[in-house]
This record gives sequence, structure tokens and C-alpha cells, in this order.
Amino acid sequence: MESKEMAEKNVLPKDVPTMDVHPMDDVLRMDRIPHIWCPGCGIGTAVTAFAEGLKKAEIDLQKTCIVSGIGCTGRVAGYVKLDSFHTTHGRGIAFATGIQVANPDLKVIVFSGDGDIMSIGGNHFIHAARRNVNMLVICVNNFIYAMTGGQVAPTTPHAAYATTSPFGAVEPPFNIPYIADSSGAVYVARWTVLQVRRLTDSIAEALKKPGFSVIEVISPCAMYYSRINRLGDGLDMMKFYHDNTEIRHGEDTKNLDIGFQTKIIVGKFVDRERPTYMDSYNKWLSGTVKD
Amino acid sequence: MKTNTPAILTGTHTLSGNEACIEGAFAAGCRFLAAYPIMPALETIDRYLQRSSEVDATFIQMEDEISALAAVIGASWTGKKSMTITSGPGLSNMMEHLGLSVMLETPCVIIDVQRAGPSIGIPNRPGQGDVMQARWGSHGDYELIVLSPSSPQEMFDFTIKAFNFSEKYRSPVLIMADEYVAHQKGEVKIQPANKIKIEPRKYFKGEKDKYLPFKRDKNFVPRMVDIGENYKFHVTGLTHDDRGYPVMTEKCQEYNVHPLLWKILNDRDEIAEFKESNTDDAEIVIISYGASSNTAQKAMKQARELGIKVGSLKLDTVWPFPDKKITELAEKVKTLIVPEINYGQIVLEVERCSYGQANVVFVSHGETEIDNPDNLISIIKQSQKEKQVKKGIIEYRNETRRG
Amino acid sequence: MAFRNSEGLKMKANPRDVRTGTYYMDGDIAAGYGALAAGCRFIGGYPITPSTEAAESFARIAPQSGAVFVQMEDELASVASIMGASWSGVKTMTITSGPGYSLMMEAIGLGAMMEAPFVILNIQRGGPSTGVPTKTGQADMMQSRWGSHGDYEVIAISPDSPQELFDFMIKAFNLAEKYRCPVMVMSDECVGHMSEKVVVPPAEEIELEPRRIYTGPKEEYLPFKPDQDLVPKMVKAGDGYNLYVSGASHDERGYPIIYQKGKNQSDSTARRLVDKIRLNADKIIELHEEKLDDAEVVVVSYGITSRVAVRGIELARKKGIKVGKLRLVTVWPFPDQRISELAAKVKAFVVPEINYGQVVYDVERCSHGEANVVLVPHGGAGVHDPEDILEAIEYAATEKKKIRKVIIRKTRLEKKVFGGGLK
Amino acid sequence: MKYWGKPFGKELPKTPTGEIHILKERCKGCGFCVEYCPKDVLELSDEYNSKGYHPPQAINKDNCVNCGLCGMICPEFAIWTTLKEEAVHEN
Repeated sequence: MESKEMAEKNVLPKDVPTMDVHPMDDVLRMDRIPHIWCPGCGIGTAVTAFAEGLKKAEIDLQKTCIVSGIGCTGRVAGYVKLDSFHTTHGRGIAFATGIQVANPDLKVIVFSGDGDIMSIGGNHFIHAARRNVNMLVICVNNFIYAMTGGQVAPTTPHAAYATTSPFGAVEPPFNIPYIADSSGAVYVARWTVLQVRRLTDSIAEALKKPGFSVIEVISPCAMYYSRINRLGDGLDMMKFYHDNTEIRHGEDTKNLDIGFQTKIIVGKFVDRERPTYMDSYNKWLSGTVKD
Repeated sequence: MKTNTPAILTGTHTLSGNEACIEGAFAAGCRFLAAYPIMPALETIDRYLQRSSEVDATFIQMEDEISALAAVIGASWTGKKSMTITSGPGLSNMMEHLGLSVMLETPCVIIDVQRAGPSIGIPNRPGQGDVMQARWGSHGDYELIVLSPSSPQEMFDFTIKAFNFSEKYRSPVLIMADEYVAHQKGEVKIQPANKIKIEPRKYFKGEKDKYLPFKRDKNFVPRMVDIGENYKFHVTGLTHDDRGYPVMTEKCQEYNVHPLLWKILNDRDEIAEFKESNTDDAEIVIISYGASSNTAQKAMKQARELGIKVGSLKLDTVWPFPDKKITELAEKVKTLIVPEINYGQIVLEVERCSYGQANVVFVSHGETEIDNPDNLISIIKQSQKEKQVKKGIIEYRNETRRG
Repeated sequence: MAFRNSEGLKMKANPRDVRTGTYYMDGDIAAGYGALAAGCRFIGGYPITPSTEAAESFARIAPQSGAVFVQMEDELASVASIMGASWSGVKTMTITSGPGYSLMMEAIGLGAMMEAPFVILNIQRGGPSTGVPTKTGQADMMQSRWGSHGDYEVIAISPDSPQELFDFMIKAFNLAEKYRCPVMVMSDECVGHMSEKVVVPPAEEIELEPRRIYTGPKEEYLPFKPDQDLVPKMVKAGDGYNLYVSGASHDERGYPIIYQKGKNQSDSTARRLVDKIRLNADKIIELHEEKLDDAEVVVVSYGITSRVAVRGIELARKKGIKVGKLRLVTVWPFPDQRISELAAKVKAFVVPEINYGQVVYDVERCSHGEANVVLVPHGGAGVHDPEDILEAIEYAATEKKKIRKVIIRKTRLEKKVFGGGLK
Repeated sequence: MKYWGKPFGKELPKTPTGEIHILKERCKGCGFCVEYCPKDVLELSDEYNSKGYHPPQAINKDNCVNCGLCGMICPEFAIWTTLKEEAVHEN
């Protein structure tokens, strides 16, 4: 392809289809770009970090697949050029458990949103963590249900507005790293999309780690969360993250609550060893089931 | 393709329906089970676990039925034949994923050991209240194959058949057993493994970058590949084109969903199997499936002894429904009697296909009558008195049975 | 913000709940207004396109009337929560669409068994599975009748305009209270997102069905002892009755039935659950009939399709074909009797549906081979081309043979897609 | 270029120069790259792309050090840098 050669020579092509030239061609489905996300949305950045992380981790991409549920982040699977599955709402982790248990050679990534993973899929989340199924869960937290138009999510900070909490969210939100930690995840980190390099490193590290890893990615939702709460556009949210995030590695996860426009603590909080589900399964069965 | 694992049972065994089901699954090549324990299907999981190390099969107990079917769909895409086992309430929970497996065209088998419903109902008593649900339970349009065994032997045979159908049509296949069949012990004759016919998965053979996950062949069945072979394909529950990419248009909806029905309906005459007996000279035909067909057989024999010309049609395949056969019978005979352990489901289909040509008599019966055909005999006698063909379903209610 | 009980006891709507006036609003929002006007005090919902606006509109107006909207963690929880709220004495509903509806299936069976009055608003979309979330469909009709395991009967009504979405919410709550069963309002995306004039009448013009409250002596109360019309009386949790309500098959006391040898157990509860709707079907069923006096062909339709069909009928009438319209306002229970009567009189039924054939099979069943049945299918994500309906009517009027199967018409869309591909 | 002096016997630190590639049609004008470019190379241009957004343009091309942050932070895969030449740092 002409354009590919041009890309190799680092020449910007003129009047040729642009799908072949981006350096992330090999991990993203460039024929589906532009994607559906709004201007100022951070999910695209999270995908870039993920793609870079995949490259950095140097794992066998053939043995890697990605699953997502429903929602804005649920569309990620369709843009990543791996074996990809776009499943039903909340069931991404359950679906991935099936893949992983039926074929333990595969590395499964569940890339989905806060509503998908923590609300309707909350049960599967804690159970997969408890079992320590070998998968990486990347949970993009934009504090709201964005695909359906800005309803209150289980992560919406107290008193923040949403269309179904027109007088401010009544319920306290989930602290995702705390749940993951207490349910038994082996790797727990949180980053905002602004710390994109650290996020990339974190993804690369988690990809290589066997067991249930969770990375919470805080992302601006310019169209719903910021708009309803009058927080400006995506860039304003990024500036807010710039001024109000603090990196504290190894922080006790119970201190990681996020309030409405309060300080966000990011970093790598948990990194421990536990036998994965398939390890325990094989070990236990080989000990108890006699031939 | 033939099964070749030495661990597959052969010869004659006395097994319960639940056990026979698992043996059938192993013989058919099933190597993955995700399930959530539910009465009255518990023995299946026990049997599976006892035997799983011999045949090298995997089991995972998921946190609920929703995730059980999700895991089965995921596992099926890794190339393993997969199934799940449940009962009524579990099947209700699986309804969303039944739709997903239809849309992803994932071969998988769902065993439903029916119990008395609705809701919790009576967990340890038989029912047949889920047959309509099996066909219509998920949202949107789809067709699927539903088999209904009536004995442990059929439980074994139909499980193999179900896996074969699911691979052939890339569709979920349901087995609607019931508590009576599942807990019934019976003789199961199993052929040597190399004589059992197994339908291989329809794999894509061609250049990797030319693979389209939903490109249909002339029978409207797309080709499959396993995860982890570097095809980098995308599948989605959204309405999609051949590449598996979502397209939100009216045209694509037609393009995607209509063939889902055609792939089953075009072959409906082959799929829809039934067993006929004594229908040649019959004036009354009992149409039954599952446990009820035991009653039907006994009633037929007794009625013949009494000199009443009764025949029997046992539906092996409940869905797709054998429309033509029923219409044919309705034109020939006077009365069609449909005994079911529910309050009228398949009888509606029989009424539909009889086109007012024969009286349709519905018998709602409970478990006590499975082994005792007296009630059915009395209804046969009662139905003989009808002189004209009546519109609608006739039900002779024996009010004293109530309460 | 607290629950305000006992308002359902009034025969007229509470003026506080009714936003009287004339609006230009979409169907979803009208449904939210309708629910509040009907005295709904609790909605447990989960956002799903295309039904979210209904939840949002309710959330915005509910607190002023003392009603509550709780966004639950999933649809399983939504429907379970409204059942609980229903037994605590308030009118409740949930709002969803196809996939969410599928998730609710188990709990709908529980609702039928517990005889908790509640309403489910289903704004249908293209399916199966995730399908086309933003576009219309009518493919959940059979699911609403058969979706849960076991035998039960529900009531399903299908509105065809935003005004009806408002009116039918009130109707649905009234039916739910009267027959103590789940009532489905089976709307579709097209009606839900259609903006039209909606007139909200003054409160005194809205008639509400009170809950069947038991008033006799406490000791004699049996939670599942039916009245003459097979519907039992209700009390609410916390009134000191020490209720026992179970999803297991139960007797009149509500106690689960324990297996007794030689007795058919399921006869006691489940039979009454189906009978209470089947035997009251005549009182429940509502049909809209037009030009049926001289009709040779009848177009049977419901929901948005009944509005599309009007155009097809007009075109056919212009061509001199005697065609009438039968609109199923109540889809379930199905009007067996009326279809049978018509079948004896007319040549054929034409059934346009935004699915590949669901209600048409019931029309076929009830026509008993006396009239041909023609299906005009549509896969969803759009509505019928009236020309397709016209062609089906023309065909039905001219076909002389009695054909013993559903005649499925090839639509223009199908020809286009499978003739020319997607592009 | 050759230099005589090697202080403390060490090579002078090298600063790379990058070249910026922008796919204007993909841009949705969020401004992340402009805001977070450490060298202030970019600004939003006045021109429109076919979606009606203002894509960024490089105003100080020579300042680019190929750090790649713009490419990382861009949610649209619309901008990236490549190594142009590794120049020796002139002090």
C-alpha cells in the first residue's frame, strides 16, 4: 500500500485515505474511526493508553481478547483489533470468565464503564475478584450513564446532578478500588486520563500480572456529567484533574472516596500475589480427584 | 467426526434422566459446563463433576444463571462445546442471554428441567409450563430449536442431537425435560462411541484477513473461528453487518435478523421430528410431548382395548412446530387431544394448525396422572360424544380435582 | 421526601399529582406524567434507551407530589423493588425496553404469583439482543405473554400516540389494581419519541381504581382467598396481619404447598391465576373498530403500526376495496371471540407487525381456517411502507383459495436488501 | 557538526526533534493536545474540518521534541509525532 510506505517514511500523505497511516494501526480498527465518542470525552485517550500498554507489555496479541458490555465505554471492544466481544449490559465479566475458564491460555481484558461494571455487573465484579479469574478489568469511570443521556450512576458523587437525580444525587457513591481490594483483586490502580503515561505503564504492568486486576480510569464526560453539573467542557475537566489529583502509591484503599469536585487520589494501591482461579482449580483437583 | 474418547460410556446402563443427559453431553463432545444449582437439575451437576476428570471437561459454578449462560457463550467461542443446565426460574433469568446467543450465532445447549411454576412454584414437582417461554421468552425476533425428551434414553439421544443441531445451525438449542423424566430411572442403550454421529463445528477455512464472522453461506449459517487464532474479529449483540460491525439502519436490521429465522425455518421439515403410532385408522389422536407422552401411550393402549380408535403423535421437536403434520392430521381425524402439565400452551399451536377441521380438546393434568391414564380415558370417551366440530379449545373440567 | 400512602383509596386523581394543561411533549414524558397522575408513588428503574425520558420526566416531577424515583443497580433489582413497594401499599411501576424486559422475566412470574399490582412500561426497540437501541420494534409482544416460566396471564395494552401513553398509564394502573396482576404497557420507540399534543385533564376527570383493601376482621383474613371474580383482597405490609406472601405455589393462607401423595398440587394457585384473567377477559378487552360493517378484508394492528395501517386502508378504500380496521388496544388477553366472529364474516385478515410474525399466529389460531391470514412483516428499526400494506390488502381481497398457513408477504425492504445488498 | 570540548569527558545531552502529523478530518477540537503540549507547539487553527471543528496546527514546529504526549492524550487518534532528527543539544 502506498500510504503505508509513506507512513514508514514518516511523510504525511495527501489525499489518500487516512486509515492506514496511524502508528496504532496494528492494534486498532482504523476502518471504524471516527468513533462514536463526543468531543472532550476521555475514553479515546484511555483506548490510546490501552493500545500503547498492549504494545509495551509485549504479550501475545493473538492470545488476547477483549470483552465489553454496554455503554459508551462498551463500544471500546469494537475499536480494538483483537478478538473482540460486545456483550449485554453488565455481563462482560461473566462472559470473560467463560472464555478464560474454557481456554486458560487466553488473556482477557474487560473494558467497560462504571455503570456497566459496578451497577448491573457489580455482582459479577466481586465474584470474579473473589475467584481471582485471570483478567484485566479496565473500568472507565465518568461518574454517569452517558450513553443513555446522563442518568445517575453508582459512582456519581454525592450531590452531583444527573437527569434521574434532578435535585442532586442522594446516594453515596462506590469506591471502586476499595471494593476490588476487599473482594480479592491482585492489582488495583486508579488514574485519570490526564496521567496517560502512568496509565499506560499501569496497563502494561497489569497485563503481565496473572489474576484479577482492576484499573479505574477517571475520564471526563463533557456532554453529560460536566454539562449537567456546569463544570465546563472536557478540557476544563482535564484542568481540574491537573490541579486536584494526587499520586499516592500504596494508599489504603478505604481512603479513596471521590466527592463532588474534591481531591482525587490516584496511584497503584494493591499489588499482591494470590493463586488464580485456574491455578487453584488445577491444583485442588489434582490433589483431590484420583485417577 | 466421531467421538473417540475412551471414557464415553457404551453398552446398556441404568441411568436417571439427569445422568443420561450428562452422558449424552460427553458423548456429543461437550467439555464445558457453567451452571447455577437449581432444583430439580442438581443431579446433572453431580454427575458431570464425577465424570469430568475422566473426560477432561471443565465446570464452573457461576454466581447466577445470567452469568452461567454468558460464560457458556464465551466458552463456546473458544472452540469448546458448551452447555448450561437449569430449571424454570433459571431459564427466565437466562432470557436476555438467549437473545445474545441468537444474535452472536453461538452454538450452545441449554437443558431446562421444568418444574411446576410460575415463579418458585413447586421445585420438586414436574411441569411443562416453559415450552412457550422457550420459544418467545427473549425480546426480538428469533427462531430456535427445542427438543422434548420423554425418557432417560431420549434424554441421552436428544442431548447429542441438540449439540449437533446447535453446531449445524449455529444456534442455541434447548432441551425441555421435566422433573418426571429427569428423575426417572431407565435403561439407556449407548452405542460405541465411534458409531455416534457428531456434527463438527463449521469452521472458516481461508485466508485470515478475508474472514468475515457473519458472512452467511447458502443455508444462511455463517462460519466460525476460535478465539486466539489471530483472526481479530469483532462480534456484537447490536444489529451488525457481515464484518460484525454495528450498523443502525432499517436495512441492516432486515439483513441481519431475517436470515436468523430463515436458517431454522427453511429446514423445519427436517428438524421437526415426531413419532406417530396408530394414526392410520384413528378417529382421535393424542398429541403429546415430554412426560405427558407416557400417559398418552398408556391411554392409547387402554382405549384400543376398549375398541376406541385412538392414535398418538409424540412431538420430539416442539419448536419449530410441525405445522403441516398437525394440519394433515386435523383433516383426517375427528378429535385432537392435547394433554399437558400446564394450563394450555402447545394446545394453542394445535388449535392454530387444525384450522377448525377437528375438535381440539385440552387436558391439563398433573403429575399424579402421568402414570394413571384414567382421566385421559374418560376424556376420550367424553370427546366421542361431540357431534360437530366446535370452534376454539374444548376443556372438560373436572372441578372436583381442584383445590 | 416520604411515601404518601392511602392516596390510592380515593376514587379521583389527586390534584397535586396532575399537571393539568395542554402540552407538546413526547410519548415518554407523557408516560411519566400519566404515571404520576394515576397515583404512582414509586418507580424503580434502570436507564435504557429509548425509555429513559419517561424515567427522567417522572424523577423531575415526582418529589413535589411525594413520590419517589430510585435508580436501581439493574433491571432485576428494579422490578423486584417495585413488587416490594406494591406490597407496602403504594402504586408502583418500572420503565424499560427489550433487553431490560428480558432480565425482568423471572420477577414477572413472581409478580403474577404474589398478585402484586404493578405496571411495566416497555418502550420496545429493534431486537434480538442489543439490536438497534435507538429505533423502533414490536417484537416483544409474545414475550410479554410467554416470557416467564410456568402458567400465568398478564394484561398488555398498546398505545399508539403520546396522548394515549398518558391515558394508558392511568388505564394500566386501574387494571393492575382491579385484577392484581402485572400490566404491561407495550409501547414502542416510535410512539415514545414522537412529540404531539398531549392534553392532561383536570384531576377530577381522572377516575382511579382503588386498591382492593380488606376491611373485615383481622383474624379471618386470608391473603389469597379470592372474591367472586377470582381476585383476592389485599392488605399492606405493616398493618399487623403478619402476612406470608410467597412465590412458591401456595394455598389461600399463602403457605407453600407441601407435596401430598396422590394430589395434583399445582392446581390450586396457578389455575386461579390464569382463570382470573381468562374468565374476566370480556371486561378487560378493548378494541377499536373502523369500517368493519361492510369489510371483506380486516387489517389487524396495534401500537404504532395501527397508525401506519390507516394510510394503507385509505389507499385501498380509494381503489374500491372494502377494508376495515381492527386495532387491538388490549393485545393480551387476546380477543379470541371477536376474531372468530370476524373470521366467519370476512375474506381475510391482514396483520402488519414490526416483527417477523407474533400476534399474527394468534389471529390465525382464532380464524379457524375460515379466513386467510396475511402477514406484512418488518424487522424493526423503522415502520412499514404503507404501499406494502396496500399490496397485502389487494392480494388478500383477490385471493380466492383458502390457504392453510400464514401468508408472509415479501416487503419492499426485503427485496431491496436481499436483491441489492446493504449499500 | 563537530565540537571540540567534552566537559568531564561526557557526551552532550541530545534533544530530539519531532515532526507532527495531524489528521484534520478526525479532530473533534477538544483542545487536549494544545493545552498539554509541554513545548507549546500547537494551537487551534481558524480553519474548519468537514465536521465543523477547528483542528490544531503547529505554530512552533521547531520546538517539538517528539515527546509524544499529544498523540497519547488525543482521544481521536488524530495527531502523533515521529522522530525527525536527533540533534545535539547546543548549550
